Amino acid sequence: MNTNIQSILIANRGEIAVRVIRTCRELGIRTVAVYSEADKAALFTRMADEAYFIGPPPSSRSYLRRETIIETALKTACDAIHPGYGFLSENPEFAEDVQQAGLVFIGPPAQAIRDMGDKTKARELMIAHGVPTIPGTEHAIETLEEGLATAEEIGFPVLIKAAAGGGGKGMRVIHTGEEFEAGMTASRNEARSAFGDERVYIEKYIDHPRHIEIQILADTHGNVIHLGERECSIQRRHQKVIEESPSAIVDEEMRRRMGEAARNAARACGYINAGTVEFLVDRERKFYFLEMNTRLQVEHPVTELVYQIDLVREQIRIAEGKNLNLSQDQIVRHGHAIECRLSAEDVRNSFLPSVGRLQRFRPPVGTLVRLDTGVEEGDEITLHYDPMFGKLIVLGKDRKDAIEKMRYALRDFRIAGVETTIPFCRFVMEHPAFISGEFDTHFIEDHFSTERLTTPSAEEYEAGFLASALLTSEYQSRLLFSGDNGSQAGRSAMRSGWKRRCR
Amino acid sequence: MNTNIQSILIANRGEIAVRVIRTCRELGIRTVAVYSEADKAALFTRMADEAYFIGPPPSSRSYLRRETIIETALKTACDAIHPGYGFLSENPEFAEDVQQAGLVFIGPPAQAIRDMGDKTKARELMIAHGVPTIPGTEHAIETLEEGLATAEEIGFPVLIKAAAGGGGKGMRVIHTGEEFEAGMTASRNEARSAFGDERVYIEKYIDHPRHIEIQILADTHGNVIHLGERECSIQRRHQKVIEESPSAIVDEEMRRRMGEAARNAARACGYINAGTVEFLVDRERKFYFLEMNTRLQVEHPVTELVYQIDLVREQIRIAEGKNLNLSQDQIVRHGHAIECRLSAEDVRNSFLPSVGRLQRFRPPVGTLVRLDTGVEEGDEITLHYDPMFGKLIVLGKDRKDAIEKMRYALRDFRIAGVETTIPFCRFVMEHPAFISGEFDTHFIEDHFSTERLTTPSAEEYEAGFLASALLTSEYQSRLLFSGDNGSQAGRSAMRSGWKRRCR
Amino acid sequence: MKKFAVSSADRTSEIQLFSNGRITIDGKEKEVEWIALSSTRRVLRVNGRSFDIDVLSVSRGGNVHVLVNGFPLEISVKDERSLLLHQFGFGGSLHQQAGEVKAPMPGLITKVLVKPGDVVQTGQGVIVLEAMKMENELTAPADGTVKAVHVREREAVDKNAILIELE
Amino acid sequence: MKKFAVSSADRTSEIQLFSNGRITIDGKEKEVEWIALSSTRRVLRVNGRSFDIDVLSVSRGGNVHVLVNGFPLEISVKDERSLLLHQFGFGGSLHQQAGEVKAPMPGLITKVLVKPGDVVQTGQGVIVLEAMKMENELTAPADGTVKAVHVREREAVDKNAILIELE
Repeated sequence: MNTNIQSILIANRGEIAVRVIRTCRELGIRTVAVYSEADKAALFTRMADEAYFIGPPPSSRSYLRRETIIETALKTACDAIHPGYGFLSENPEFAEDVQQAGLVFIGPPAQAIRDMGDKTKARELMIAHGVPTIPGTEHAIETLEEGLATAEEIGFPVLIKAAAGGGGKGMRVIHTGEEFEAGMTASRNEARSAFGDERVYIEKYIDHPRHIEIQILADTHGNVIHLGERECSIQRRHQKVIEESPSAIVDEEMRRRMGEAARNAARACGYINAGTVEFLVDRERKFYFLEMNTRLQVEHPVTELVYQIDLVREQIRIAEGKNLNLSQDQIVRHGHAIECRLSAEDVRNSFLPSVGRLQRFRPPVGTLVRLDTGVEEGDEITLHYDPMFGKLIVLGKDRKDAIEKMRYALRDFRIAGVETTIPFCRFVMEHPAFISGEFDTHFIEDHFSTERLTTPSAEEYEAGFLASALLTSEYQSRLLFSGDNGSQAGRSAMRSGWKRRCR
Repeated sequence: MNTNIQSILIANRGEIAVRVIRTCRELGIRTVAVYSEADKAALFTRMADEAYFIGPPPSSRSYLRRETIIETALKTACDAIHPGYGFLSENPEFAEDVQQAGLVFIGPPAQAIRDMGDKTKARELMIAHGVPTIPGTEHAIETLEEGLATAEEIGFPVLIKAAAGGGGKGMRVIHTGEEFEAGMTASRNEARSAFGDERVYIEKYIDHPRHIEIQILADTHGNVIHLGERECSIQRRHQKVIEESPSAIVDEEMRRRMGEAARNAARACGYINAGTVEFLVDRERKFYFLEMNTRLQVEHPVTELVYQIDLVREQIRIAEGKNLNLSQDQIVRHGHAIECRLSAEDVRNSFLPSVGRLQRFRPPVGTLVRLDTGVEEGDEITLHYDPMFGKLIVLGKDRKDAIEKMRYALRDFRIAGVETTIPFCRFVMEHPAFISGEFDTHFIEDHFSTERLTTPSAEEYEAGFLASALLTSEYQSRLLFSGDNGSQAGRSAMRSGWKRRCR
Repeated sequence: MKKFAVSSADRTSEIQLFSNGRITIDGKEKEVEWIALSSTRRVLRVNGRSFDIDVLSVSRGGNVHVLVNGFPLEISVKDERSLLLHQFGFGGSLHQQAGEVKAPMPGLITKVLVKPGDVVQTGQGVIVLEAMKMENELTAPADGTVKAVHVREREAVDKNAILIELE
Repeated sequence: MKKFAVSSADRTSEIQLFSNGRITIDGKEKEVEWIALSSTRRVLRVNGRSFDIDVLSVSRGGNVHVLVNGFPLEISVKDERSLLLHQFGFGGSLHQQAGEVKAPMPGLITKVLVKPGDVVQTGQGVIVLEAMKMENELTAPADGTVKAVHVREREAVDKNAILIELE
């Protein structure tokens, strides 16, 4: 099982493909990219040692084509496949197919993906291994009496959820025993009419929780370590927007307990490689297992910066069958890292995707900034894939310092051609709740409105007006100049008066 | 003496002015830049809150004009002046004038600058405070017998230097007692004919030394701390080119001893603010005081990265009369940082300055890189000032990791319009002696020749040839297209055949 | 001296550029430096304060699109002559021959906004041409129907190339 | 089909571009993709391997200056026609009217290499014009003496502007 990986096919695109290629270059590993029609000029195809076309833009016809990707890996003599995140990364059949083709899958065993992908199975495993889960019924409840007894056992507030359902149908928060009967009856009626099944589950309702997750690494020799937490509570519609490490509310003792729980979660499913155990944290800082992501996370860079570790490098070492480099007590955290996800979305217009060509793309220079991106100036952002085009990550001495650095990095970023979430990220970095560390997953609904976005100052407006007049005047001179007559007039106009100051 | 600085005039230009402005922005301090005619569009003038013209390009008529600079600071209601490095930073009269004008000088007391600027005085102070200096005579030697006795006392090899001289005249390395008489006689003859003064000094000759320096911080309350060492042995004509922290040869014990020596050096001259004590280190890792730089160093960022400290912020705090934030035992080092100085010099042509417009300037993106620079694409590099236009700094987990990151950051940098030292930096990062850590100040003479610079591979040449043919063909089509006839032919050529692949 | 009426969504100003270099905005004189870093990047220094200007587009019709310190601003600029022409309904049609849209400079077609058969009105955007890193929206010189589109997106065109024919 | 003789300081090759998209270098066929990121940035993919191409200048005389993966290469490209013309001594003078140097495209003068009174030879560089972010060295169309220089450095010029007169 001890192999030496020399060539990796990256079954992904965009910033994460670029990210994986960077580590491979440092390790001297040859990289093979695969790309769809829409990505033929994309940065990751240019950075890879080789790049091959695999199909038209829709993922189903390119990045999700398991056989084509495996065939390409075999044809180009790769040893291994790195799936990135999304696409095929949490597809157990793909993990199996890769291995059956004699290739190394840089990720967990198929069975671990399968177990953690099944919410009921995952919950059972967690309970069996002492990982705290949200208190609730394990089986569907059919009578009112059973429901009330359970709710009282769990303690209010509770959440009633339709057993059959999804999409919030039949879901109801109940705060006291008096509300219970009416609430459960209403839920069951809704569930029956929506799904033809009136059974419900009851679980503890976590009001305004924080979302905090633990990074783990597990090797093939039974060693499992954790690399502290990532605070991911700034979310929009359950999509993380801003992440940081460490969390403002996690102290050493809580980190140790959450870390132990995450290591147990990994052991519970026989996990190998890099993974993330997500928790909800309530206002008393009690934490409950939410789910496990059996792959590299989008937000892995904040952990890399504060622990000075390269998670992709560790993934590759683990896939090679090597022992973990570090034991739990050798791990040292240093400083504070924040990541802002940059998406082509119109913050002023309900975060609708914004497509177009990046007429300008000038990242900030000078501060210690890490920019993980899949695009450059001139690139097109299309509707085919995720609107996230990059991640801006800063490392500060402490949380305050990191916030200041992020603020200026965002301010110095110049993008034109698409709308981006940068104005929103600036809003967060300047909001007292974020700065104080007192926030939860409801941050956006509680605090954000488009009127609070920073707008240009009066001086900036005035500068824009002056610049526009000067540009128009220049433009007119050029027009004159290009005409058949007036050429001399145009030229002398460009040389005289305020124009002289331009040189 | 406890002030609160709200506005700082930066009496400098280029990358260090930009560097100081960055910290001021984070602290909410208003910045005022001053600029010469040659710098009117320079990045630092644009980043400052305000910028004022002070004279024509020659430094003597702009950046060295003490009264004009102080007047500008007063006129614009600044509280303090930051001198950067070079220019007026080690000019004791300027430090005095600034204070007499009622402004804060962000740097050491004038007397400390004066004492450490006088080599004899500095040596006396060091000896008096137990800081190791290069063993040698304190007074000029007039007879052969005295000379031989001294040389035997010091131990061979020794260096004979003309008391009156400079420029290597009369300088001679003597390895054994047998060579001494002939050597000293020759030195004295040379000294007499060159300076009319045959007196010589004798000191220990440090063969192939390393140059290692210690960063110190001292506040107005008598607290002095050190922030470890910087290895600066990669030098060209006594100019540092590449620096790193920590040094490959300094262990904790040596760091402690060098740090103590540096703190004593600072105390010896009543030092306040940030300063650097430079040492020569011999092959037995014995270290000797070389000189003290009474200002921020060019290479300060490597210390900032490994100690996660902002030295400019500390300078400002100290100038405000505040206590140091940290005591010596709270200081934690983390990782390994390397800095490459980027200069507009032609490595293949004796490092001659190369001037011109930066037709391309595209820094590397993606790795955790800090680029301290005063230029952007389109800027002009002139002969008026130092050819160094920026510094590329990386932070790695360890030395090996930092070298790998630097290698790729250099490889990904795109510059055209001037020749730069990037090819030289790439050479160093790939050289076995540098990688092993076994090198000294003679690295360049011992190892470098222009034939060893990386050249394009055969595949890269072939790609260049193919690209040139394709570009020429495109160019011809455009020419045809713009002609009065042939327009349709041109357009259809652009649509057919291999051109179609461009879209 | 040139006089401009400058406006954005919610504010308006009058700017005068004098041939001796003086500049006023709403009658107040400003000490202005205007520095070109490249064809699309400028620095405007007003009384010692610098503003970072990215020029995104400057159109024939007096629409300027810039980033000021990174903030996008769309600004309309009218000079006395265009104000006058506008009153008489000559708007954008001055230099364009009715019936066709030509490339005013060499560049790259980044967007084609119409297709044959489309009905267009005077001043309606029909094509976007990128030149010198700026996007320029070209407009229909007259009311009509699109007869032919001679270019497609990502095609490089030369100055005066006929891009679109109207009838 | 176009045939080019391509050379740098120490090596030379023959490249054929066929109208059906095939490309050969020294007779060997290559699978080539040629992608424009902008007017000055290209990607060349040869048999699956990508090369980062920055176009610095392409001159009328067949001199191409590029960065390949950051390495500067100056390459001379001659097609059959220019090889033929070269033999008969027509070199660079084909499109330039003898007696003057005009701007072949709008741009910015970045260097003036001669002054009035200088004696120049056919093909000698006299001025550098930057356009679309590329530098173009313009050459003397005939032997002669510089009579007048109509532009100075950092001046913007339009297409066909007369830059230098010779006599």
